[in-house]
Amino acid sequence: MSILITQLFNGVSLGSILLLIALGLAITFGQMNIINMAHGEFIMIGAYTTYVLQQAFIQYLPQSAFGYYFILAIPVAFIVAALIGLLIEKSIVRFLYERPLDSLLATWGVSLILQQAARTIFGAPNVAVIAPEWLNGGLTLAGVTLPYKRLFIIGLVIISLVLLFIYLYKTSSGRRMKAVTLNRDMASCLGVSTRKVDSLAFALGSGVAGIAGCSLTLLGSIGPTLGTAYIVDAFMIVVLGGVGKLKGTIFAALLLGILSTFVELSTSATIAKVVVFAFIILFLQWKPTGLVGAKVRALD
Amino acid sequence: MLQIQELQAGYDETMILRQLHMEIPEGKIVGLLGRNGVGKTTLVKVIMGLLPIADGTITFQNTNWRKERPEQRARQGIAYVPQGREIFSDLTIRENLLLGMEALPRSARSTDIPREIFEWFPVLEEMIDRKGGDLSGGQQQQLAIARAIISNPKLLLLDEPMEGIQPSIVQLIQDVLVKISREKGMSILLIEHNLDAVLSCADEVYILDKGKMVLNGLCDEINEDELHQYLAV
Amino acid sequence: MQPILSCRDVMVDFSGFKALQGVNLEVDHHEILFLIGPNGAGKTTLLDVICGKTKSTNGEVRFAGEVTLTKLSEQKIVHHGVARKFQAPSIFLQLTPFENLEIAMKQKKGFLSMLFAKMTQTQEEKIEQLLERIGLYDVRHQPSSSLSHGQKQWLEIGMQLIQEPRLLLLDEPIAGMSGEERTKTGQLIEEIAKECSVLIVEHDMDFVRNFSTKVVVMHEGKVLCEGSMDEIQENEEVRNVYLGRKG
Amino acid sequence: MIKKYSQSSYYGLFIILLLVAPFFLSEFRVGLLAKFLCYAIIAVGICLIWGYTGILSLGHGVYFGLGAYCMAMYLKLEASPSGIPDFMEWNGITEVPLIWMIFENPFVAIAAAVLVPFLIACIIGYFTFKNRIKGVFFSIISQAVVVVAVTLFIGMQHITGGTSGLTNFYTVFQVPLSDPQTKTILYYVTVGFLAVIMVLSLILTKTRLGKVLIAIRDGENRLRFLGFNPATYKVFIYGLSAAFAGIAGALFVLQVGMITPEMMGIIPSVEMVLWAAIGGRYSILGAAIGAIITNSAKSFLSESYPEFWTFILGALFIIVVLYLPNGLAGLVDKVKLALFKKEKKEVEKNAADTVVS
Amino acid sequence: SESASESASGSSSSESSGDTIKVGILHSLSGTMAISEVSLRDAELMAIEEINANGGVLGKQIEAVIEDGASDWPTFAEKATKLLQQDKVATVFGGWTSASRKAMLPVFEQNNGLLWYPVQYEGMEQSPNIFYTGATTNQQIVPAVDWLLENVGKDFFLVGSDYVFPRTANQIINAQVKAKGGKVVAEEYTAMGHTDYNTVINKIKSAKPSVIFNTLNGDSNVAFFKQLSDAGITPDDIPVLSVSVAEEEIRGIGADVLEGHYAAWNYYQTTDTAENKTFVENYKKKYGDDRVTGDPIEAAYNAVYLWAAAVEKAGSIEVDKVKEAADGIEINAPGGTVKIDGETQHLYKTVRIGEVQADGQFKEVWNSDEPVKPDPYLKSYEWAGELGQKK
Ligand SMILES: Nc1ncnc2c1ncn2[C@@H]1O[C@H](COP(=O)(O)OP(=O)(O)OP(=O)(O)O)[C@@H](O)[C@H]1O
Ligand SMILES: Nc1ncnc2c1ncn2[C@@H]1O[C@H](COP(=O)(O)OP(=O)(O)OP(=O)(O)O)[C@@H](O)[C@H]1O
Ligand SMILES: NC(N)=O
Ligand SMILES: [Mg+2]
Ligand SMILES: [Mg+2]
Repeated sequence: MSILITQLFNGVSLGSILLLIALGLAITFGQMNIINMAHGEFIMIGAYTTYVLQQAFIQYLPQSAFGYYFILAIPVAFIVAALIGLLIEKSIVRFLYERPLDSLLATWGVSLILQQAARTIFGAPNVAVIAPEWLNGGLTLAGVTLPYKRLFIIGLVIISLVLLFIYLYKTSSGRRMKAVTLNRDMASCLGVSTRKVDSLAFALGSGVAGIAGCSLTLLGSIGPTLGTAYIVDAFMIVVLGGVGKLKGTIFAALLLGILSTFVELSTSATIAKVVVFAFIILFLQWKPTGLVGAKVRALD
Repeated sequence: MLQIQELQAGYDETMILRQLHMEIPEGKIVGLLGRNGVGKTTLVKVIMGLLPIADGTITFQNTNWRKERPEQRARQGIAYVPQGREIFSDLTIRENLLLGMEALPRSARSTDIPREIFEWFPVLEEMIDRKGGDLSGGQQQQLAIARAIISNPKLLLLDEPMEGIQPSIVQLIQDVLVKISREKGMSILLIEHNLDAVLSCADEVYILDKGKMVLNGLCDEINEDELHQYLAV
Repeated sequence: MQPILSCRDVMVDFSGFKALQGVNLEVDHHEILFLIGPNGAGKTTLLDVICGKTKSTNGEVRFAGEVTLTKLSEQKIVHHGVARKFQAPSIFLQLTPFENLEIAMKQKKGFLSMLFAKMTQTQEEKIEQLLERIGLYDVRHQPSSSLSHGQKQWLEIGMQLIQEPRLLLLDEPIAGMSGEERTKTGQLIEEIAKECSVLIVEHDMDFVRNFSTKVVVMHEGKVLCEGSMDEIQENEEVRNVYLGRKG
Repeated sequence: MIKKYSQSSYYGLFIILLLVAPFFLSEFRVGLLAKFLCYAIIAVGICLIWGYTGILSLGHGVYFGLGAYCMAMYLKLEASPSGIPDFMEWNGITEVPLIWMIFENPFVAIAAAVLVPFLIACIIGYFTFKNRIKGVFFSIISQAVVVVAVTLFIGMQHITGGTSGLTNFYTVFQVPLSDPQTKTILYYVTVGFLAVIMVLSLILTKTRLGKVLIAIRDGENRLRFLGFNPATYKVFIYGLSAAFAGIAGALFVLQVGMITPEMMGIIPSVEMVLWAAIGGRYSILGAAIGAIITNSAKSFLSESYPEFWTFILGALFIIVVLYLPNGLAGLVDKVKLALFKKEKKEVEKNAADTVVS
Repeated sequence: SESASESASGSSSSESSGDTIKVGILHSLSGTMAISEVSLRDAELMAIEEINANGGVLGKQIEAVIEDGASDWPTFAEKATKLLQQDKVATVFGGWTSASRKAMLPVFEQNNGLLWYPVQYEGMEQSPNIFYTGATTNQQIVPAVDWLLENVGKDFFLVGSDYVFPRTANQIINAQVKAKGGKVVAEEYTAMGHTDYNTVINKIKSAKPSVIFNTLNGDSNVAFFKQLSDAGITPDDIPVLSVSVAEEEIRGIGADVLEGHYAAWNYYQTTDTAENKTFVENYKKKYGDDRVTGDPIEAAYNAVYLWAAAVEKAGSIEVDKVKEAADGIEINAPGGTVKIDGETQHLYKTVRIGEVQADGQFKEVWNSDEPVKPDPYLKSYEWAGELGQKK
């Protein structure tokens, strides 16, 4: 029994991690239609930022302050990733809004460059981020241990989601963003500054990826190719949920997380992976526009 | 309000508009007529900034427009109802209308939609939270017009705004146009195929042919035979 | 004789919104039937149901007395001879007008037939004649993306004609056309009606008056009344909901 | 007429260059070129589905891999004196599994290298296209297929050789693979396949079917209302391009002597699309040349700058996409247009009336 | 001196000039395996530099031609071909994963080249064109299992990446554990790069093994150990013995979660020999104080010296002569004496089991006292019966 409860928690936890890595993509890809192959590299940037901050704390601040570096790392990772995202938007992505498929190719190039840059700056081997003491250990309830790190990530995801929801659906800035995606020319004819909106949205998506990277340091390795491990999953989730549908993204992430952990429990990681992806393929056959699919009246 | 001189513009290699002159006076409704494919839509796109000017000048309220982006022009006070409606199909009607106010300075934007819009287009109020894309053709067209006039522009560009709208509302829109142009001093460029409709509400007409203005005159004075001659196929 | 098209109690429900609430309509052979009605009355939706784009929640559409269209896929409906022009011009922008007509032409539309299809003399002549008729002969080898709105409308009508349909559905065919062209389109439609039936949705009353034999008025998802244009004009309710004071 | 002539002359020139290349290149370079020609075959298929039909497949690595594995199974059996491939022995397998046995016959293997990818693509295509899955949804599904295939191939190590794939072959038709002569023959076989596939594809695009494909790209729903069933067309063209990829895979194994699941993975699949994009997705010749140039650049850069080549390659992708939206073929067209225009002006001057139709 | 290595890349200098000897270095400098392999390149370059500083081999300077295998096995084959055919290198040092070795193997056999492969691996292989300077199974896994059975417990939980090395290794472990009265309670494989070990850990918890034998490779180790520690499993509960976690990997995982777990290798940075002191010192001086050495790094470094010694002995760089001369060559490596076994082309190596300390270094808890003779097919182990049959 406790195994199943643990496993359910694991599923939710995996789902929340998947959600976190997909969330940024839900903006750059889901909202802006940029097939951002460099999404994983923004996650990597977030992770390295956390590493750098940790080193800075170790070097320049007293031992007692170390525990707080991770709290600071979240906004810093967001900002660093957002700024690099901004730079890339201004220099490359900006020219590709009318050509979503080309964005795939260009961002592929970006991802190659960012990976190699990380390798040049930080060296090829992995670096380690040591979790602050207060994140070690876990909450034991009725014989089931819920690691604090996982609980922390779940919390972080919830906060990010709420903020994102408010931004997308309750602010005029979010509305402008959707308008620009739907019809760039018309939005600009109405007085919406498309360039500003684009930059902002891409920076936001990149920044959220940075947060994901920051939290992934708690669980896995930090190396130049960190992002490649997550990119496919992120796309799957956004698409399975229904492109442009934040709610769908949430459902999809949780569904995949839980499905994957439970299949793995009774089989193996390999079979779980096959089952999950086969499920995605079959599900989309049944609901071609995803969990929360859009029905549009237009002919094409 | 708007002056166009020696304008040349078109798509990539092909120039559609050549040596075009035009003037839209303040507070007047100017009708623009011309057969299919003569470049009417091209002209408004150039005015709006969606297409580049190859040569010539466009002056709006004494500022010369060259490379201004559409949003900059919109904020200076022009609004556009494109041919083909171009509403945001995935946004609700409310959101579409709120976006119409983007051209206003931040302080002047409200989160409420002015009553008069709903008085003119009651259907929009009924369907306020439905997706723009779910509307029927004519409903979308009404939305496109409402979205343009909501920002109280100084100059309104209308590219075949009556297309697909039921007769009773066509009349209503004509009345509305006349009213806002009189009351608010709004200048209006109206592209229409229906000669009667143009003559009944415009102050002045232009006729475009082969990229040039071939006829221009006040509605009361213009020679209808000549008009028909240019509009014949 | 059976009517070419008969709709019985057609209903459409868009997740709660009842766009059609039991439409009954018949189109006779070689008839030009005009469908008018306020914006949002459900005219386009009805055409969508007939050509298979939208599935009806209820009711039946029978074609030529024998086929039930509501059960067929879009392309099967076309094979039975129902052609449809959409409200917004939808042509293949990357192909030239000539090529647009070439693939729209009445022919076997299976995969292998297309692979081995050869352009015959007669076919070519037919296409070129039609291009003349719709005034696109001069631009027949330019990409259709560079056509103006009106030209696109013409091309789309042409694409329907070349299919030699038995029933032609036209949704606002003259939108965006100037006076002379409207007349020409009207004449074209009259000519077509010699070979097939036409169901037209239109808001231009002059046009309706000039070319209609019978008019059906729809309102709020139902047929409100039908008759000749003169009769319709006299109908108080139609004036209220649709025509307005001038009508 | 003029245009037609010049198009076939480009193709002819390309093939002739390939035919004489071995006389100017070292053995190693010819081997590399042969590998790139396999890639070019894939790129032609990508051009058909993406450029012409508008289907972006991010999973063609799977079909390439299937073709390659079919061929490799035959080669591996021929290279296993005990009858049991070495990796099976390491996995404690004492009997050749049934699925391997059929590949003992080279002709079965060759046929399978074409048919297996074709059929699998048709099955996947049939369901997805019938269910009207389009655009990026299709692309993502194709990626999911990649993940499933790669995971299965890695996971079923005892049958597939796992991550290491199949390698260490010695002979094909009892002829030693490492022989320079065999290599030369294989090179020309590859050129032959590429030439035939390119010409076939070109002809295909000139038929009315080719126009239907473009129409599908433009607006496939519209096509339904003209009486077409776009799904049939898409299934076929998708299957065809998968068959091309399968052929490429089989030839690849002969040239390179190995295939691994990694080769059918996401990264190679995306790269395949890149080749077509760089060469020009709307041009068959362009796509083929794109594959050759991109891979030559990759090889050359990684040899010359082993530490920095990914920077340069990445930058190259970006520059091509930003400045050459239609790839190299687009660039050529632009240049031609510029030249042609000059000519036209002169013609106008001389008041000559040449109507180019 | 900056020397050969810097100017060493590319086919641009493909003409073999009279006073240098070209050797190839072929590791992944990009892609997922770069994490591990870049350090091997560094170690090899350092060895070359040292040898050159001491006058080179046969009086000639060694010139390294560096190629990037890009973590892609066919690329390894391509670059190996290029090095042999185009650059005509005397030998190649390269590879990490068994898959990359298997990809290169036919190339070296067909071109009669020479490859020095520096990483511990699964055995069951003996190419005439490869020298294996890392451990084979009887120099790492087999003694580690014996040690665990004796000192830790009898219930084994096997976790591995899904490829040939872990799979083959686990077959051996299964046979050995069974023969010696232990039990393998479960066996789990995850794909390379797998990052979520929650479920595996859950399975471990319910299987309650006495030891986890870890053959995970690469990134996965980080995720595995971090999540294991989060789940509250300490080395006191269930110790993990790894065979692919060296000092370099510890740096990327964080010593905090590894402290108390074990690894089996032939060399540690802390191995106490005079040669190692200089080796570590030089390595840090050259590449930075924060860098660490480790078993594969040492094996890569040794490979260059062994080749140089064989060339000197043969008086030639010709492959056949070098191979012949290599038999019995012995050097004092940082990890102790190693000797080439001419028959198998593997090395005699000392086996060491270490425990991770808080500083990320190993404390040796057991060693084999003397170099162990390599036995890639485990012919000398009775329990290996079926496994060792081949060849
Ligand atoms: N994107 C384009 N690229 C090239 N040429 C174009 C493009 N759009 C329109 N044209 C050409 O420009 C000319 C003018 O088109 P425009 O749309 O301005 O005409 P219009 O007067 O608005 O006609 P209509 O009344 O039919 O809307 C047409 O001949 C058309 O073929
Ligand atoms: N997919 C949909 N989802 C929800 N409502 C829809 C959908 N499609 C149409 N409707 C609604 O159904 C009603 C009928 O629309 P329809 O397009 O048939 O009207 P119409 O008679 O063609 O109008 P018009 O003359 O303006 O073209 C409209 O109120 C429209 O908003
Ligand atoms: N030989 C290895 N560790 O793959
Ligand atoms: Mg127009
Ligand atoms: Mg309608």
